[in-house]
Amino acid sequence: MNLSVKLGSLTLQNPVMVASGTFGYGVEYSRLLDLNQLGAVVVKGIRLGPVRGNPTPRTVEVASGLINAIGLQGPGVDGFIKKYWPFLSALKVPTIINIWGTTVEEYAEVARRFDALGGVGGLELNVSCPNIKEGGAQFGTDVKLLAGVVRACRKATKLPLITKLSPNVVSIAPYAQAAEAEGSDALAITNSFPAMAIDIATRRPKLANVTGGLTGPCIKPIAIKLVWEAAKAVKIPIIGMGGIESAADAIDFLMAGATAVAVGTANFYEPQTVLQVIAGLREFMQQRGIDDVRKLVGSVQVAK
Amino acid sequence: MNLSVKLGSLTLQNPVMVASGTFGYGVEYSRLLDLNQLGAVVVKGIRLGPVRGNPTPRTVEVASGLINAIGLQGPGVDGFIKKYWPFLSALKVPTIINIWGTTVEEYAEVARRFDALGGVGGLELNVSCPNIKEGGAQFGTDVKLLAGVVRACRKATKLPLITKLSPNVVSIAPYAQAAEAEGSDALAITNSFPAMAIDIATRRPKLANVTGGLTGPCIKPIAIKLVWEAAKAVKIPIIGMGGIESAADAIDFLMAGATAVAVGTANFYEPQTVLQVIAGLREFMQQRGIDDVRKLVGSVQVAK
Amino acid sequence: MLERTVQIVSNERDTDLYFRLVMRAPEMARDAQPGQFVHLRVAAMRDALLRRPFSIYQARGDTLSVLYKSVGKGTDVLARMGPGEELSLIGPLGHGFTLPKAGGETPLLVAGGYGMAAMYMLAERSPQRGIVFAGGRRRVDILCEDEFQKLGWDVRVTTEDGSYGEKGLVTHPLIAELRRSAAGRKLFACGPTPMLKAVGKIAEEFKVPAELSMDEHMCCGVGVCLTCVIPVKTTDGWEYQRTCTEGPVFDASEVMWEMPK
Amino acid sequence: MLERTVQIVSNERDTDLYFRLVMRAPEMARDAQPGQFVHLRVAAMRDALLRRPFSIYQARGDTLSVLYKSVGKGTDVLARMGPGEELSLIGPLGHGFTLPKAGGETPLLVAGGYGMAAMYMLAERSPQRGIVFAGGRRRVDILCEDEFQKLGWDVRVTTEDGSYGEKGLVTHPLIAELRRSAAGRKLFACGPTPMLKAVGKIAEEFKVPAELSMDEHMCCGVGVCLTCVIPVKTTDGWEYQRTCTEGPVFDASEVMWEMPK
Ligand SMILES: Cc1cc2nc3c(=O)[nH]c(=O)nc-3n(C[C@H](O)[C@H](O)[C@H](O)COP(=O)(O)OP(=O)(O)OC[C@H]3O[C@@H](n4cnc5c(N)ncnc54)[C@H](O)[C@@H]3O)c2cc1C
Ligand SMILES: Cc1cc2nc3c(=O)[nH]c(=O)nc-3n(C[C@H](O)[C@H](O)[C@H](O)COP(=O)(O)OP(=O)(O)OC[C@H]3O[C@@H](n4cnc5c(N)ncnc54)[C@H](O)[C@@H]3O)c2cc1C
Ligand SMILES: Cc1cc2nc3c(=O)[nH]c(=O)nc-3n(C[C@H](O)[C@H](O)[C@H](O)COP(=O)(O)O)c2cc1C
Ligand SMILES: Cc1cc2nc3c(=O)[nH]c(=O)nc-3n(C[C@H](O)[C@H](O)[C@H](O)COP(=O)(O)O)c2cc1C
Ligand code: FES
Ligand code: FES
Repeated sequence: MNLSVKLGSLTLQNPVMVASGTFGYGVEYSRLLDLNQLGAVVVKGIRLGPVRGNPTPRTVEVASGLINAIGLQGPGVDGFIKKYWPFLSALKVPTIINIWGTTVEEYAEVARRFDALGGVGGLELNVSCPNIKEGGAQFGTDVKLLAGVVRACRKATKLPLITKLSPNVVSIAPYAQAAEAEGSDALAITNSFPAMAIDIATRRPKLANVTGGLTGPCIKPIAIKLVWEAAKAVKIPIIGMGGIESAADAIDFLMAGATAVAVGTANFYEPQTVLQVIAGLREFMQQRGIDDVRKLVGSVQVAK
Repeated sequence: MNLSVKLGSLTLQNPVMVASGTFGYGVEYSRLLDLNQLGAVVVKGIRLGPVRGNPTPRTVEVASGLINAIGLQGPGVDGFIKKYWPFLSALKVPTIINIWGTTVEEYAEVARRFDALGGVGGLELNVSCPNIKEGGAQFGTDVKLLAGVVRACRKATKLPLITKLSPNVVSIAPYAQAAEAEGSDALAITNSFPAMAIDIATRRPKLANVTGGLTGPCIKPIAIKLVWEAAKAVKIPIIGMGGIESAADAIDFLMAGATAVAVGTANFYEPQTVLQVIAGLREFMQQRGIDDVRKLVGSVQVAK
Repeated sequence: MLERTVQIVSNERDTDLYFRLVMRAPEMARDAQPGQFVHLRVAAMRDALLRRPFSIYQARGDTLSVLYKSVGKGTDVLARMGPGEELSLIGPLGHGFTLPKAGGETPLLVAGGYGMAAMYMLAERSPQRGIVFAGGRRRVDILCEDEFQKLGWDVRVTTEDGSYGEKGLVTHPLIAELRRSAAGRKLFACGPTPMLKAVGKIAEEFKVPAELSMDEHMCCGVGVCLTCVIPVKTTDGWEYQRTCTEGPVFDASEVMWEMPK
Repeated sequence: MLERTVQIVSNERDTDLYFRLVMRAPEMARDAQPGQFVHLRVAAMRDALLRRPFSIYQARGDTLSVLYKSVGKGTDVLARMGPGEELSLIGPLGHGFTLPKAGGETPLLVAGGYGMAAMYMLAERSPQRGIVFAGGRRRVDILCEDEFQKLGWDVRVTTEDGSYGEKGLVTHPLIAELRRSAAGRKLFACGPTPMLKAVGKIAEEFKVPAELSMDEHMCCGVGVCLTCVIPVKTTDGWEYQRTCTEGPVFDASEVMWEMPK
């Protein structure tokens, strides 16, 4: 039975990865599960320098979901390489590094640094951060800014490049196509949804940052729709994510058109989820005599 | 204690209404609750002629939510007036009629018809329907189309006009402002989110229409954020909705900037919700010595 | 139609798949008619927000019962509930069966699986006895056989795997019976859609009247959401009608089995 | 750190607000240290997706116990569970208290409400006895008094409403005690943040060392999500550290009570 899939030149032993920001730098969960079973480890977003992140409270639980406003706390490129790369580079499965910046140049510079590091599985561009130079529009919600970021990173590295799209758009197709046209090897869909919660007793927002990003099972139906739309618009592979907590959820994404999937928020409440998804996917295929996971990709049957 | 609020020239005895499409034409629930307790009854979307709607399955339950693709089944203006208006016009509380069309002209014609009817509390423009003439873009996701619809309806009627915005945009502010500029008396935020679910056993979409709109508690955090954003952008009142199932949820929306709220999906699983919300709101105000519900509106305290 | 918080009197396993749930609900019990249903809220679970519809099986004195099969999230939780616990109920709902008249047509009841529940109430209230065709996949799917017999009905059992009664589909003995004599008989059916469709065709073929309790997914249960519609023939074509309101019981001659173009 | 599905041995009400939950979890019981916690998954509820953290109260043989207060959605459901039912547990987690040394500083424990749980394990494992300052709003918030006494600790009770022990805040008798003698004493505290802050200030004032178990909202509990951070002084300024990993126990001198600009 073949479970392996490709994202550009990167081969994954199976299509099940973890989502950036929900799995730290791998090492934390390595005591609870064997990371070498995963398709890939994806680490928390990293920019050039260290980032303190937002004040607390940073997360709040909502119906079937979580809102977070961590503020991309992280050690920066050097801190990451020093502190986490020895562990990650010793894994048998690829590490994908989620990167960000506030200018196109910063994205490109981070990409160059990781290109030079050697051994990195791929880079995932998190484009849901405000562009400072262009006046704070998000890279991910402006097709031209998005194209610029992908173009610059494509020039900066030969590493497999994954563009992680923002869901916060009228139609995802033009963004998916722009990333593809600029040389992105794959797309990741979806990032979190802008959201807010209020504590009516104190009249204050429940997050210090006022707003945050909604993730978890509550967003799955929207994420499936986005993957399905994007898959019709591009030829490059899509990593589907948003609320996956079972093999059935993962198969939903595959059938909608994703080539791989990532488990995010579910790691927090059930760290075994990613292994359960892999096992469940294998079982599903066995039961139905499906010999190649790629046969599931985009296999939803829509009457014409 | 004052619970009454105004939407343009329309006065509601309290700010708690029901959401279009989740309360039929009022008569159905009138056996389970006293409609005269509500702020207003809002009926299912009506266009000029009768509409059969989509094939089944039309709804599917998901985590903390529901996806629907009813397809706006309805009796059309004449059918509605004949079948439901005698009942609705006898209520003590206003009826707001949710209207739609596939051309600007149809919207305006429907508005004119209801203007001529007399006794209608207000019209709510559902702009999440494709514009046929302009090639199928949604009225609600194109600022110019939106402005055109509101302008035409404004000319067609003096009735209070509520524009019900689509959540499926990068930023809701320009849409809110366009509706305000064209003479809308209020905004309704939010309609459902484009979503999809797949049956992995049959490999078919769970809805005959393939995609549908996501509603229920799962969307509340996104809806709160949209209301908060829109309230900063306009002066006209906002009717907040999306996942309300308790007074606390309703107060969230009020604090975020809504002047009134609507209960939608929750009616399906707990028809008493709307009465519970009104009672709970009253109790909350009593406990805190708040004498006017308008003091809650936009009262979330965000540190600068 | 009422909404009430009701207490569970008992909730016991019938066969290994089915449970009998008895609730104290005096007003609903009083109003209930055969073929009507209740819309039951199980718990505020993440994946089961909506109410679940169940046919009314018995209405006796202060109590109302349903007979349900544990098939998924909601019924799973329900099966673990016990006496004294509370449920929220809306009912009785829907348009039920026309009660056979004494001296009128002889009722032939056709039931598959939990369809037996609705049929039982009809059998109990019908002033005229007849035949019950009870079908299921396996022996455990055959419910209430004794009870139908105690009421004086002739029960004909079929199972698909032959583990009990005649082997085959419930429609086989039905056809045989109608071949023997169709005149003066009327069909009443409740069960899975393929069975209802087969019964509908049989009624047409044998020119006997039939009432079918349609099994559609429901959401609100009271007619507002338009989830549960089926295409129904009208004088000038067809229209979508609500299973929860115009149904669940429809005259077989009105039901369209293929979606019109 | 392990993840295990564990069985409930008992789950009984202690006072009318608190419950003692005993679980069979041999490996975790073996590894547990005072001040550590377990991250417990209650049920797949709509509004309680995440695990809940609870200090380890006792670890004896094969069993691990927590002492919890029913305050909301998750603890509400937990309080209704019984022996034999299963829970998912991750633990032991976090960086606990430094065990007092025999002949070392005399430990003064300060506990508010459920903070008594973590303190009990420390009191039990500490080779040296000392004083426990137990505070709460009402009498029902005072837990384990007898048990501390049985271990040979001197227990000083305060309640805010005066319904039991001295009336006032738990810090009052602590200050009195330190005024009598501060040298050679060390504070250990677990309880609500305002209490911890007061204890931190008192430690500073009296120049005694103090370890505080910080109470922050948690999400993953294992260091990946960065929800639970607090600003901590470092040699070159400050940084956010994780309560679940670098804590929950911090040296009072490191904790910053005001957010740096
Ligand atoms: C008018 C009416 C009367 C009914 N009477 C009975 C009865 O007397 N006894 C009984 O056991 N069941 C009855 N049902 C079916 C019952 O409502 C479903 O079995 C129940 O809703 C399943 O809930 P769940 O949460 O356990 O399953 P879910 O986890 O929601 O789903 C499990 C499976 O059940 C299917 N299902 C869900 N809803 C329905 C539905 N409305 N009809 C058919 N399949 C469904 C799903 O597609 C899925 O395959 C009736 C349904 C209708 C419409
Ligand atoms: C390291 C640590 C150890 C703890 N040890 C214990 C213990 O031994 N016994 C005990 O009873 N409780 C303990 N708690 C607190 C416990 O985790 C919360 O009471 C619990 O998560 C509430 O869950 P709930 O679903 O019942 O409440 P919810 O419905 O989620 O919330 C109810 C109320 O509890 C508050 N709350 C939620 N999470 C926390 C939290 N992490 N800390 C404080 N308040 C919270 C909410 O803000 C809300 O006001 C500990 C917390 C931490 C961080
Ligand atoms: C606490 C938290 C932190 C996250 N941090 C990042 C991040 O650093 N970079 C990024 O691209 N996405 C980040 N995400 C988004 C996830 O990678 C993922 O896209 C999203 O959570 C949807 O998947 P889920 O619903 O399975 O969680 C974060 C999500 C959460 C919950
Ligand atoms: C079954 C269903 C039908 C709906 N029909 C309409 C409609 O006809 N017109 C409209 O503007 N909105 C319609 N809506 C959207 C609701 O009015 C409301 O905006 C949405 O459900 C969000 O609120 P909720 O989460 O409380 O349900 C419908 C929603 C549902 C669930
Ligand atoms: S279930 Fe809502 S109309 Fe029938
Ligand atoms: S709770 Fe996730 S890092 Fe501490």
